[in-house]
This record gives sequence, structure tokens and C-alpha cells, in this order.
Amino acid sequence: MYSDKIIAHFTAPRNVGSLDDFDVEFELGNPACDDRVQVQLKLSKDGKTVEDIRYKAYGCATSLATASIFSSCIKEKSLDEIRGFREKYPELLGELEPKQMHCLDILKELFDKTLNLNQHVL
Amino acid sequence: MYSDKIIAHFTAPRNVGSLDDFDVEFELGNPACDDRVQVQLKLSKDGKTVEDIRYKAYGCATSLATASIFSSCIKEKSLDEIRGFREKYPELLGELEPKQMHCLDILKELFDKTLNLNQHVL
Amino acid sequence: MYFDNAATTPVLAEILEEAEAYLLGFANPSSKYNIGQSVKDKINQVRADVALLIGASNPENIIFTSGATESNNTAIKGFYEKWSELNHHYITTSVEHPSVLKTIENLATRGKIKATYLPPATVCDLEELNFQIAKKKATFLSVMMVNNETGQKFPIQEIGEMAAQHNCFFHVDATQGISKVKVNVEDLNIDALTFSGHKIFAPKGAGVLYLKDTLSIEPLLHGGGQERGLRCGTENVFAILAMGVAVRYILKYEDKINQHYKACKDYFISMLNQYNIPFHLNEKDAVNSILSIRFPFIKGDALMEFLDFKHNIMISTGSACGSNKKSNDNKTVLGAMGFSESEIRKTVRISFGVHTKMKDIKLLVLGIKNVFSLYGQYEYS
Amino acid sequence: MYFDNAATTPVLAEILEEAEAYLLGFANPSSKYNIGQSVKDKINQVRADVALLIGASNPENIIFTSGATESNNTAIKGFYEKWSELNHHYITTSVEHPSVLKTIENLATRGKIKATYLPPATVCDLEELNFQIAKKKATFLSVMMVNNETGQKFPIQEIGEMAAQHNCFFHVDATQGISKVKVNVEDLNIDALTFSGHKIFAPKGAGVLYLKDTLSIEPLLHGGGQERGLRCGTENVFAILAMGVAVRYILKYEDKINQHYKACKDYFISMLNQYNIPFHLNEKDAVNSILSIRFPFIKGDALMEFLDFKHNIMISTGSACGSNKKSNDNKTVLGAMGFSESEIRKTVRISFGVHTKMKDIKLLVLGIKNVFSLYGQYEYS
Ligand SMILES: Cc1ncc(COP(=O)(O)O)c(C=O)c1O
Ligand SMILES: Cc1ncc(COP(=O)(O)O)c(C=O)c1O
Repeated sequence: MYSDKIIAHFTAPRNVGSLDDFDVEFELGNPACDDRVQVQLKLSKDGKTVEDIRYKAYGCATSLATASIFSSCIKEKSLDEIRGFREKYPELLGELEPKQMHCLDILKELFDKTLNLNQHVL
Repeated sequence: MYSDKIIAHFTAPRNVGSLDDFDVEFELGNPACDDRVQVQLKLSKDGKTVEDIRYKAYGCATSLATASIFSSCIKEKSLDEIRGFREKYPELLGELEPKQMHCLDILKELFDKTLNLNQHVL
Repeated sequence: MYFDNAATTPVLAEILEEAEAYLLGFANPSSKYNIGQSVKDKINQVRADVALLIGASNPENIIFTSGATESNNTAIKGFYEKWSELNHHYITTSVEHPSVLKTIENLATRGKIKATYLPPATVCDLEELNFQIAKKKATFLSVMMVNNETGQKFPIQEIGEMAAQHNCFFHVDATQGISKVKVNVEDLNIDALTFSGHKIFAPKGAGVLYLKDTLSIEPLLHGGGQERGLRCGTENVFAILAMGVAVRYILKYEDKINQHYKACKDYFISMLNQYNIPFHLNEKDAVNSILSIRFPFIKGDALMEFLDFKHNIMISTGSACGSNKKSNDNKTVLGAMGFSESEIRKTVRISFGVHTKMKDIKLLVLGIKNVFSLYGQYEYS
Repeated sequence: MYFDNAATTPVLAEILEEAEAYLLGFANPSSKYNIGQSVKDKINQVRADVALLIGASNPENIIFTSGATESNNTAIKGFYEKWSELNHHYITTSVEHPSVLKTIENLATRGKIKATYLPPATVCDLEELNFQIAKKKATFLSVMMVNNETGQKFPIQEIGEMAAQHNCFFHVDATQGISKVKVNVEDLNIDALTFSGHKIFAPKGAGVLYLKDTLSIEPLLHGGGQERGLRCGTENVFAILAMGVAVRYILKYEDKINQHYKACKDYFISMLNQYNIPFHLNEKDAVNSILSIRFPFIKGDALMEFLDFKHNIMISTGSACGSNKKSNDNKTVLGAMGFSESEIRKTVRISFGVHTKMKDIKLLVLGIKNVFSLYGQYEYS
């Protein structure tokens, strides 16, 4: 029912928590199924690399894993690299069952919010 | 369901068969449940003792046992002794379940036919 | 020694060995955690194996119940409940198992359906059967595959074609047929087929209801949605998995099993002849595993009891199910076949199973010979 | 580790040890030879033990079925079928198990009866319940002893008296009550009581239907006359005898079992507090063996899956039976109790059994603590 990748991230999520010092913060959620993710990003001086990321999440197993997969995917990556991941985002979660599909939307939104960084700069 | 006595006589009936030389022969049966017994008796010279008995029977387990119990009870007994048994015949079969009760009638009739010997002398 | 395999069969050794493991894998198959799901997968494997055994192309048409009685009640009542606005006329044989007969009777006496009970000879006279179906505008036809008291086989293939022509729902109680008769529900035009695990070497507690169309009936047991809502109630995991073992056993050994039954019957008859024991078979066109037989020198009850008490050999008079009924009641099958009271009283049922050994059959015949030597002298008619 | 004893319990070791012996004593209890009869005697011993357990003075009022679902269907449909000429109004709670709720719904949607489903608070408000019974002229009242999702106990004593006053048939689904609540059907004015063996340490496959008056209902399964015609079908000997072992176990240890449940609950709660894990109990007046609990920091599904994947610990969301239903459907119990969608999504059910060890509870709490440390940082509301 769950791919190994989802289980691995869900049971041992990476980068959970908050940053004392961050540049960007955003939250997103799916009110219908009550999934929520709060993200904090620390950017490099030139603003072209995500130096660090922390997040807090609430939701179903797959959405919790999605946040973790996303975080480990963009951490220490340049915005260009992140744009590359954004393009093939449906592959990042591995195989999904129908009821897990809504997490693709969450993942896409996480990328979009990250890449439209300016909107969310504090 | 069956007393030990019934089982013992049913599974190893005594005196089954026929006599080459007999004085009395009778048959009785219960048409309703299709039980039948054919009896042959050899009397002593003075006619006061049953020296030998053989019978053939067809019927339910209890009626088959009844014929056997009856035969071993009267064999080599005087008519007076047999009359004594006749009086306490309900005890001879041991404990019976309701559906076995009809065998008391068979037993009684066996005694009665035996004690009214004259009627049946060939 | 056990010669009452038509009542219930001994359980396969493979099942006994695994029993504890099955019972320890106790999880509720409807539970969402992994073990619950894997139990569910195992149950679905049994479903696929049953489908294979009876020639159903879609395992989803197999529903697990608690036994043939429940399966029969579900088919018979469920069809009525589903289409209760129609004028129903159910046709069946007068020699069906009570779980068919009494259920149809119950609907009929409550005024819900009309019902006709045909003697076996009429059912086998296909022209007559055809006439009856047409005349009564039958909506439901129930004919057993093999009779449980006599072993008689019914011409299911021909009857199935006829039912299809008349657009009449065709139910077959295959409880005594599975493992003895090759079954392909689709070739046979069967709408509903039923049987019990405990007659085919599995423990009691699981049965099968095959439905060509699962929407053709209203479920009998409502509840938590198990068996896709068609039969609710926590699945009897152990009994279903055990039935799976039995089904795979039959799939593998069906031909051998039937050769064995034939060998048992042939040997039994030849031994009776060898010892000059008089007997009559009540039914010639029977499966090899069930013999309805009478010995002119002893009543059936008495023979059964003698063999039980003296030789620890178990045979039956009539079927086990009959023994809960009043004594006059359990003679319907042979009575419907035209046997006299006296013949019926002499009849016993001897049924072989896969565990039956030739040496046991020899002991059975020696037991009967013993009875014959003790009681065979009455001048029977 | 298994914390889903409300779905199904592990089987007692005594039963596992004897399983093969029971399965080998395979004879059909309706067979007339000795072994068949001795199997029947053993089944009747279980009947007597069940009668003792539930305070029925006559064991003949105990009927064995395949499980609580069948027992519930039999009581509910059987009462209607028996008295189908009456105008029926069934009253029940909106939190019954689906085998009660869906069965009543089925009769109602088919136009056979009228039905009213009362929220638990209304049922416990005896004045209001009394008013409803009178106003609806209820013929049948069904109230569970203990709810399977929340552990809530219903005031069966008071409701029984009320039903008796109104001359209304009173059915109690005691599936989650047996072994946790002392039951005396006669003192409680119960007309029909139902439960399943597999929730009280026996394997799946046997259930009980107690009837104060066996003539008060029409049987659901017709056939060979087993259970005095009240429930036909070859008896599931193994499951019934195994249930007997479980019933005797409860008769002997009932107080200890309940002390154990209390110890489990107290220890679990105290450990949660010790680790400062936030939680809410959904129901305060519950039996000690079932906890409906929510942790504000994680959805119930996710918690269940985390514990399953990472720690091999089995808990449940809702009841097992619910998991076959569409996802929105299985929230009726808590929904009916007034909980919000979000609260319901957080809820898990943790249920203790006789096999539950304190050290397992500690591991469960450590598992939850692990989840809390990983996911407890979201600012939950
Ligand atoms: C032909 C037939 N149908 C149905 C049944 C009922 O099976 P069960 O008692 O397992 O429900 C039996 C056996 O008892 C049978 O022989
Ligand atoms: C309260 C209640 N009633 C009835 C049932 C149905 O029991 P079974 O699935 O054994 O038929 C259950 C459990 O599933 C239950 O918890």
C-alpha cells in the first residue's frame, strides 16, 4: 500500500523543526483533508541557494512523507536545481495509490511556493 | 442410550437358531415397527421344564436383545420359575429409554405365549 | 473406522499441522494494519482457488459463508427478497437437503412464493421437467448435484440448458458433488452454486456461495461490509484458509480421489459377494463414494448400532441432518424414490472418503458378516 | 504487539493446545453413532456454561450461530418475520454496530418496518427514551451493551425495565460487553442477547443468540433441524467447543480479567502523562479495555500506520468492520456523539486483552512518544 520511500520518510522524517534564523517562511494546506505544512528556508547570501530548510507538518502518512522528501530534495540546492526537480516532481514520491495522489498537489505547491520566493520573504 | 445389558445381548445374542427336535413353536411380531421373533421350545418329558430354546429375530437393537434376554432367562427353567420371571418382567430388560419401551410388550408376549404352552403344541 | 464421509469428512493432515499457525494469525482481516491485510490476501487466494475448482472466471463471484445451509438459505431467500415484486414459482426436487427444501417450504407457507417439489424421476425426465418449468412459469429452479442419502447424480448439464432457455434462475446444491463430479459453473449454466468445506476434508465453519451475478440476490446477513457486503460478519479465517488447503488438494488429486472411491466401492461389493452376504443397492447411478444399501436380514438402525458398539465402525442411516427430525420424517428421500417402509427401514448409508483404507473396508464387511451370521437366519422376505 | 482486542482477540493457549484434538473429533454431532452423540454432549456442556455466564436459567434458550453478525440479523429479522402482521417500529441507537444498524435499515428501506435511530445521549436520557418508545409505539428496541469504538457503556438495567414496562422486545448486542460487564439476562429484562466467540479469546466461527422465548422469532437459517430448528446447519464443533473453553475461562477469572484491564488503562494513562504526551479521551464512561483517544499532533491513520511500520504495534482507527466502508462512512459513531471532523480524524482505538503485558504498554507509549517527538512541533489547535 505504501512504497518503501514513503514509509522511510514517514517513519524517520528529515529536517523537521524550525530555524532560529530564516529568510522565507510559508504555510500551505489542504482544507478538505486537513493536511498542513509550515516551511522555513534559509537562503544563501546571493539568494540563489537554499542553504537550510526546516518544516513542521500535520496530516496523513503520505503528506508527512511528502514534506520530508521535499525538504531533503531542496536542501543545499540551487534554485536552478530546484527548478529541475520541480519539472519532474511527479516522480519524486515514487508509486502512489489513488488515495495518496492528493500529495502530488502538496508537493507541487511546496515547489511553487519555494520558487516564487519573493512573495514570501518576510 | 442403551444399557450395558441390552448392548451385551444385542451384540452377542444367546440361543439364536433352530432346533431339529422341538415341542412348541410360535411367532410374534409388532406390525407397526416391524419387529418379529420366531421361537422354538424343547420341553422336558413331563412338560414342566423348558429344556432348550432357539429363536430367530428381526427388528431394532432392543427387540433383538429382548429375544436373547428372554431365551437365556427361560432356558432350563421350570414353568413355575418362568411364571416367577413373568411377574417381574419389566425388570428384566434393565433401564429403557422411551423409544425402547415397546420391547416390554414383546417380552410380555413372549412369556405369555410360552406359558400358554398348550395352545401352541404342534 | 469411519464410513460416514457424506456427513462430514475427517480433516486433512495438512490442515491439522497448520491449524495452530492459522489460529495464531488471528488478526481481523478487515483491520487496516499489515497483518490484517495479509490475512485478507490469503482469503482472496482461497477465493481464486475455489473459482478455479468450479470454473468461475471471476473470483469476485465467490462468497464465503458459514456453510452450505447458510449458502442455500441465502440463494433461496435472497433471490425472493431481491425480486419480491414478481410472482414467484420455485421448482425443486423432493429429495433436496432440508436446507433447500425447508427454506423453500418456509417461503411457500408464508405465502411469499408458490413451490413445486418434483420426485427425482420426474426431474430426470427432461421433457416432463421442461413442461413443468413452462407451465408453472418457474422463476427459480433448485436441483442438487448429488443426493446426500443415495449418491444419485442429477443431469445438471441438461437441466442447466433448460433453465437458461426458460430464463429461470438455476441453483445447484453441490455439497455432495464437489470432489466427486467435475464442475464448471459457466458451462453448466449455473446461476448459484453452494457447498460446505467440511464435506471436502476441511473443518466445519466455511461454505461457498457462487453467484453468476452478485446483484441477483439480496444479502441475508447485513453488517460491516465483509465479502463486499454480500455476507457480513467477521470472516472465519481459520475455516476459510483450511478450506483453501482442501480445495488445492482436490485440484491436484481429483482424478486420484475418484479412482480411490471407485476402488473402495468395487472392493466393498466384491467382498460382500465373496462372503455371500445378501444386499440390494438402492441406487445404481450413484457417485462411487456414497452407497445407499440394504441388507434384508437386519434393520438399518440395528446394523449401524451393532457396527458401532461391537466393531467401532461408523456408518449412517439416512443423512446426519435427518437425525434431528422426528423418526418418520427422515425417510423422505427414499420414500420419494418409491421405496417401501420396510425397505427404507433396512437401508444404511456407507460413504467413503480419501482416508478410507481397503483394510478398513474388509473389517466393515467382516462386521456385516458377523451380523449376518448372528441374525441372518430369520426367514426374511 | 497487539492493541486491537476489540476487533478480535488472540486465541487462548488452552484452545491452541486442544485444537487438533477438537478437529480430530470431527464427527457430525447429528450422527447417531456414539462419537457423534458425545460431540453433541460436549456442545450441550458449552450451552450450559454460556447460560451460566449470562444468567440464563435454561440452557435451551442459548442458540449457537456463526457469530454476532448472524445473531443480530437473526434477532432483528426473525422478530419481524415472526410478527410480520404487526405495525413495527424499531428503535435503536445511532452508534450500533453495522450488523444491527444496517439490518434495521434494510428492513426499513424495504418498507417492512419504521425505524428510529437515537444518538447515544438521547438513549442515556431515560426520560427522553421513555417518551420515544411510547410515542413511536416501539415494538423492538436494540441497545448495545458496550460500544465497539468508544467503549461507552449503556444503562442496560434501566433500559430493560423500561422496555418491559412498554412490552417492547429488548435486544442487546453484548459483543463488546461479555467479560467486561457482568451480565444477567433475566435481571436485565433482556429478550435477546448476542455476542461472538472471537471477541472473548476464542477463534472466529461461533456466536451466541440468547432468546428469552425461542418462539419469539422466526429462524433465519432453515434446514436439517440443528439447534432445535432455530439455527440449522452442521454445528461448527471446533469453534463452539473452543468458545466453551473461553467461557469457562471467563467464569473463573472474570474479576481478575477486569482488574487487569483497569491496570492496563491506568498504566497507559499514567505513562502518557509521565512523558507529557498530550491526549484527549473521547469517552469517560467507558469500559477499561477500550480507549477512544486522540492525540492533537497526529492524524489517527498516520499514528496507526507509524506504530505498525516502525514498531510492529497494532492499534486501530474506528472499528475493524468500518474499514470495509467508504472513508466518510466510518465516522458515524463519533459523529453521532458530536465530535468534529478534525477530532474524529485524530482518533484511534486502543484496546487491551488478557494477553496484554505492561511492558507492551510501555513500548506502545514509547512509540507514541517517538511520534510526538517527530511530529509534535506543529502548532496544533
Ligand atoms: C446436499 C447437502 N446440502 C446441504 C448440506 C448442508 O451442509 P451444512 O450442514 O454444512 O450447512 C448437506 C449436509 O449436511 C448436504 O448433504
Ligand atoms: C458491538 C459489535 N457487534 C457485533 C459485531 C459483529 O461481530 P462478528 O463480526 O463476529 O459477526 C462486532 C464486531 O465486529 C461488534 O463490535
